[in-house]
Amino acid sequence: SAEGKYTIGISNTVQGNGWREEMVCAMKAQALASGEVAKLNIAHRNTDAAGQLEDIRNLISAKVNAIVVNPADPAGIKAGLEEATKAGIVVVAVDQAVTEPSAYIISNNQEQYAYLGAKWLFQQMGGKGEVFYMRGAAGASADSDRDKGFKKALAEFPDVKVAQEVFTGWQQDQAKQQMLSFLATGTPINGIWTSGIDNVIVDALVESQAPLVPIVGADNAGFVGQLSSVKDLVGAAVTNPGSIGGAGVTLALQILDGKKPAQQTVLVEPQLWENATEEGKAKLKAAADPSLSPEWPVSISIPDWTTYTKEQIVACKGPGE
Amino acid sequence: MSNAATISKPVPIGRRVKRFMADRPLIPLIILLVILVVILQILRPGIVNERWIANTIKFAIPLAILAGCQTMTMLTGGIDLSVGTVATMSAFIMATQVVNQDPAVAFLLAMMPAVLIGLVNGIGVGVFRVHPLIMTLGTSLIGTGCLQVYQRTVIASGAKIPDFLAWLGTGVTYGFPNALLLFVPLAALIVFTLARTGFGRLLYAVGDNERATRLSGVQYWQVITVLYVISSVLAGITGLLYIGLIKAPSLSLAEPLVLPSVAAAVIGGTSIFGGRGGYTGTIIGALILTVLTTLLTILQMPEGARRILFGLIVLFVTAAYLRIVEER
Amino acid sequence: MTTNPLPQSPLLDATGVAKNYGAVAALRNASLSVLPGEVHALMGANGAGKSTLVKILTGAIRADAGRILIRGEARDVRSPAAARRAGLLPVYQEPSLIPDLDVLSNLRLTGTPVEPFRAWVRELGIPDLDIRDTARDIPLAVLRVLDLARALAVEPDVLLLDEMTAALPANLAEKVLEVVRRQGDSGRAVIFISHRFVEISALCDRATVLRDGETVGVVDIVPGVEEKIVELMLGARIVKTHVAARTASQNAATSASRPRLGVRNLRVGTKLNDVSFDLADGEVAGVVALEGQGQDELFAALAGSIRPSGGTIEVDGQPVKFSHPIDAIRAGLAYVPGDRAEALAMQRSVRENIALPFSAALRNWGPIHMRQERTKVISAIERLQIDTRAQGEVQRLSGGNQQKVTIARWIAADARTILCFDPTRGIDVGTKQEIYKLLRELAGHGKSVLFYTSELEEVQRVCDRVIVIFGGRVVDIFRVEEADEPALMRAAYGLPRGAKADVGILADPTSSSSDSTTPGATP
Amino acid sequence: MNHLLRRQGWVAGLFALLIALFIITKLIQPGYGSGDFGSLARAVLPYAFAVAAQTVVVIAGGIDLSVAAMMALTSVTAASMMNGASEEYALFVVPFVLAMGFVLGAVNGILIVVTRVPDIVVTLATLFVLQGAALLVLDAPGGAVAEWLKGLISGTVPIPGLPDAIDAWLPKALLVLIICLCIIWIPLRRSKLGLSIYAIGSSELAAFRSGVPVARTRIIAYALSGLFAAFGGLALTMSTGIGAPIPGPYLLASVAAVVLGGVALGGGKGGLLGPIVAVFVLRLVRTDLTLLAIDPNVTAIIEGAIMVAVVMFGAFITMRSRQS
Ligand SMILES: Nc1ncnc2c1ncn2[C@@H]1O[C@H](COP(=O)(O)OP(=O)(O)OP(=O)(O)O)[C@@H](O)[C@H]1O
Ligand SMILES: Nc1ncnc2c1ncn2[C@@H]1O[C@H](COP(=O)(O)OP(=O)(O)OP(=O)(O)O)[C@@H](O)[C@H]1O
Ligand SMILES: [Mg+2]
Ligand SMILES: [Mg+2]
Repeated sequence: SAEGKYTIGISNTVQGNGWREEMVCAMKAQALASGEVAKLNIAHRNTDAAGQLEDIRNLISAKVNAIVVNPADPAGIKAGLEEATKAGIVVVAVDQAVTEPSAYIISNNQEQYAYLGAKWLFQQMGGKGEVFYMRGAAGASADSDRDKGFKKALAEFPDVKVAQEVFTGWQQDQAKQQMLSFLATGTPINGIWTSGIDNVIVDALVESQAPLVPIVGADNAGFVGQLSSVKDLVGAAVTNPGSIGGAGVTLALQILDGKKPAQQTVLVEPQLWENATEEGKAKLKAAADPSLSPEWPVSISIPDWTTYTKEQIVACKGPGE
Repeated sequence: MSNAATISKPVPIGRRVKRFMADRPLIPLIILLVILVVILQILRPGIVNERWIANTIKFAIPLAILAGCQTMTMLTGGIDLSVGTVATMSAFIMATQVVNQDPAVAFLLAMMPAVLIGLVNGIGVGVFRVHPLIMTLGTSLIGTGCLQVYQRTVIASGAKIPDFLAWLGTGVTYGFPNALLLFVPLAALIVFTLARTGFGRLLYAVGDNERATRLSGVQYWQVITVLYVISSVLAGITGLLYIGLIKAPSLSLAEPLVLPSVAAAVIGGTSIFGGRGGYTGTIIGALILTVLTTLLTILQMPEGARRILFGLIVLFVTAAYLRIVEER
Repeated sequence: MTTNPLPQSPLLDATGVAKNYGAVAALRNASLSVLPGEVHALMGANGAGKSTLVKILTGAIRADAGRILIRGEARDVRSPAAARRAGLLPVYQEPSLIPDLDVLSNLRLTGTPVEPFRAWVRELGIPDLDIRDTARDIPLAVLRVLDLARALAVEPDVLLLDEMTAALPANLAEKVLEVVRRQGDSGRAVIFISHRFVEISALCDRATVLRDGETVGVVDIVPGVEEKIVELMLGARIVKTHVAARTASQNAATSASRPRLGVRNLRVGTKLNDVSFDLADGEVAGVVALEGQGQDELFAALAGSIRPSGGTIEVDGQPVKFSHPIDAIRAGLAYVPGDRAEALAMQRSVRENIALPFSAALRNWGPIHMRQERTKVISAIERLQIDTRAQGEVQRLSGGNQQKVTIARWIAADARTILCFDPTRGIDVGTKQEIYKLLRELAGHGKSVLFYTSELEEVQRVCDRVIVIFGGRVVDIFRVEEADEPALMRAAYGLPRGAKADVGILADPTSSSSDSTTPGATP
Repeated sequence: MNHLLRRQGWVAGLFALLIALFIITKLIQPGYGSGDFGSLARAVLPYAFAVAAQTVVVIAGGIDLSVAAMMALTSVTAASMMNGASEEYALFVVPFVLAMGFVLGAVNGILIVVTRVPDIVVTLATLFVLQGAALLVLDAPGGAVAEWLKGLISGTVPIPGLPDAIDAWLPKALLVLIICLCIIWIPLRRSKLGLSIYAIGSSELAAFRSGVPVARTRIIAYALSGLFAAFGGLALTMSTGIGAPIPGPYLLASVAAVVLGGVALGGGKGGLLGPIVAVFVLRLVRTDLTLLAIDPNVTAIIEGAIMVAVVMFGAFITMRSRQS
């Protein structure tokens, strides 16, 4: 199926994480579904901004038509993106913004992500009480963006206090151990905000028979399932679709076909699905997908932006595979 | 004649205490563990209760088993950095295969990569004499790659944690974590193997002086191959236990345990250069690290300061322990 | 043999030196006083503390107590570098060249002048040294000589030689003795440690005797002083049972039709060209050779450590092929290497070291029968009278006791044939006697022993036959009654039987080194 | 002699491999040119310094697990110091950061010497400490870098008298690398200090007995490692324009390249050239895998397999040569 005309390069710097794997699969599936792509050239490994610069430059050497990149750091890869644009390559950043002005951005709004969830949580808590704040990886730019959103919501609820702030490193075992240790201290809390490491936290609460306080997580399949199945659990999943990768490919193809978007930046606003109201429950039910790997976000497609089927993204095959 | 003279001399009490501890290296380690627990109790009164102890043990066990892999390989002067990958692989394969397969079949499938990687490690180190650090690093890269390829084929089928593993990993009976049912026999077996079997003797001897063992008729490659296979199988079992504990299969599940497992073995008094050490110390080392992690989680301080403190404490503990044990 | 009666002030004067390793007192009250121009022997049984004293004097370890005066001044020798500055240069019992550096870099590292070094190396009997060779690739004996040459090249005031000659073949040992003698003559001092009385009496002026970490006497070396030294060394443990030279009547007259071990035209690379001999049950066969004549390869091939490139080895008449020492061990051939560091797991206990062969085979990897093992090990320990005070770790035993452990292992394993490579290297007289007795006893029980020795006088005491190897070939096989030292020496040099040749100061002490130049005179 | 030949043979083999890879690259991507080579040089820069840092301590018989964390700390320090500061201020920042690396490296060495804890454990502990310190300096990626520093590693050096076609193949990054390494390594290699570093790696006991100040030499080796790591941290900041507190994948890469470069992990053997060539080889393999558009998940397998295969091959050769 090499009838497509474009070669698209992809650069991603986190490997082995469900969200990022879904993103890459969405890119592949969208490239296949579009029928416009002859070949994907994927640089996908664990590395830092300098390593991503290397990958981007390798993609420039490989003479791709467009590069879709999930930046390791917004500013750190500026030089590489600039070089790519100069070489006539269309650059699209997904998931996070970049500082290079010539690049197009289609991104999840991380600050809004945190704000939305935190605000809902604090409302559930009745505007007062103690919250356990489980962040992502210290020093990661997505984490600091989310921190901004969380702090913004916190400022709106002066009676909500942070009982404890921990970095989970986006690692499940660490998060679970932290939760259990915290529970053992007997400190009363009224809510838990997590940066997407959510299902193990629910497990920890259930296993230690601790009171189920309201909890906010991401739209990972496991957590979304728990929101419907675990008795007495009140919580909300904030969408953070990994399928943004597919949207990035679509945007790149549009630009290559000469349809430039009005602005350089397109933000995908997160949604919140909670199980406190009937309306929310219905949304959750519709979204739940127990057949997916629990680490995969359930929002496997983005309306208007992706055209592949569930089978295609799950198959995770790109053009020519 | 001469030793009678040395013994009859009055020895100052401090020296005597030190010598007593030096002869029983476990005692200072246990004291250290108790000190950490006391600090924890002072910082958060009431934290040290039955539930906390059960939780601590639950998390210490997987670490202790992996640290057992390190202990045994370190005795021969090696190290096994592939344990994290192996544990992750068997956990992931178990969780994804059990969806469609009989649990026994899934178990066999899950242990297969463990045996394979152990075999490759063993042959690389034992036959080709590749440095263990490099060999196990290489196989762990390869294993991770394979796991990622595999992962794509099972996205559609999803994953499930077998009830038995969940029971073993998280369950508590009469206040005792069920994981002890697996760990106690396993630990006893490791201790016995090291102290009272020919294979255990050979591990120490090979790590001490390989040429000497060769002249005594020991075939290095056999010892090393069996060792790395055992290490891998233990890592695989840890993976199954760990998935029961965490209940969320991911592609980096057990990786965070690798460096701590090395640290636990070293804190427990096993020499990284081979020939010296034992498993009981390692178990305490794993407990110390687990308690330390809790302690640092409880403390309200910036993440940076927390890591600095962790590093300093690990260094201090190891140094103090060495001081005590070497004071003879 | 000039004793030095002048009341000179000592160059080096150590008193009350003590050193404890935990419960083991390596030195308790050692003293040593060395005058300029003398070669001073430091003697003592294995484990008496000689090496420890040398290490303290040269800053390699710190003493717990004691006072060290150098030229009358109190000096605190904190490190080998400080000792070097104070004019004290040691050659330790173990080679101390950096294994991965070439010889030249080793010289630069210690700031040793190259030309004098080369001159000394030639003088010491190694004409063809390439100083670009990596130390690791150089044979042990040569390394020892290089160590000495390196020390000599900086013209130290006091040279401390710890069993310098123990690992040397006779030809190199002689050169060393000559050179050391001349050091004394030129007004410097040498502290000389050796267990060989011949060397002591040929070389030294006085001897300090240590026993159990204490100086028990200082004696002038005069003819006949050996008995006194032995008495001092051994104290209450004195052994009067000297094994006399063996006579033909004592030989186990074994002329079985089928030899225990048969070696036919054995070749190993370029080192061993054509060696054939038989070894019968109940026989001790000696091997005599100068350094590097192929004896190492012969033993290694018989032990299964290296593969021969030609010829056959027969055990009990059956041709065998060894690809690993385990094959040799299965065939009943056990190898005791000369270098104990090669044979022992130093951090493990005496028991584990002796029991090591028990667990070697795959089928013995299971649980150990502790009682059985203990009995076997203890009987081997008793048989060799190993001093097990520091048995927790073999590295804490003295050199001689370590050596005994290497042999005890095969006694415990009940090996039928023992290949001993210089087992008495660096062992005191008392222990040597025990080992001779042991080897004879083994032969008496029908075992066979192949015994390489660098000390020719041992041949008479132990062997039934002597195989002399030169240039990788068997040049002669003596029966013990024909094997007097001059005859063996001549054969070892490849000279035909009956030829008369002067082979150095040991063979003829009166004509010492008249024709050699003095390297000290070179610029 | 024999040994020397063997070692040089390994480096020569690596060079041959590198050239073969260049040819393969040219075959895969006929358009591969000087600009792409410049990219390679820039990609190599931080790795090369990490590898140099590791090489020094490995030769001295140790290992340094804190290399990547040290790079992160020096990188964030430089980036945060230069943030909002004048261009000239960077003239002060660069030596400051280098000195910081040197001193922190020395602290590593001092801890190893004083506590007598095995190096692998001490540097594991300092890995956490340095990482923590980096997070205290900057809790998220950020900072800035002086433009002239960025310019130092981008583009090529016009050398008068040389045709442009050749100039184009001399990227500044490569020259910076060569100069920085040579200035330190060549005098070191020739000095007694350099010999001492090899000596303690080869046999600590023998070195001590040869009068080498073992403790001081070890501390200096770690200090030099810290210095090289600081260069690496600066290189990171120079190429990305920011400082990131989370260490990149330089630790494992440095160990792998050291071994591929023919430096024995036991110490005492090898040089700096081999590991640096090995870094180029590893980066070029990465480039080729990207150019070939190989399934990204398979690339991890290939990289691991290459590492294992090459080292096994090396071990095999040594075994053969020892047998003959
Ligand atoms: N590092 C050590 N730890 C414990 N004990 C030691 C250590 N080094 C030496 N000893 C003990 O000190 C005593 C003296 O040892 P030393 O090596 O000085 O003897 P020696 O006279 O040189 O014997 P040999 O003739 O066998 O070489 C021995 O009993 C030995 O066991
Ligand atoms: N596995 C076993 N099988 C049979 N007997 C055993 C076993 N373990 C211990 N014993 C008994 O215990 C006794 C003491 O053995 P042990 O190994 O404890 O000796 P030890 O005093 O520790 O010796 P060492 O000093 O070598 O450590 C043995 O003699 C034996 O009778
Ligand atoms: Mg000695
Ligand atoms: Mg000794």
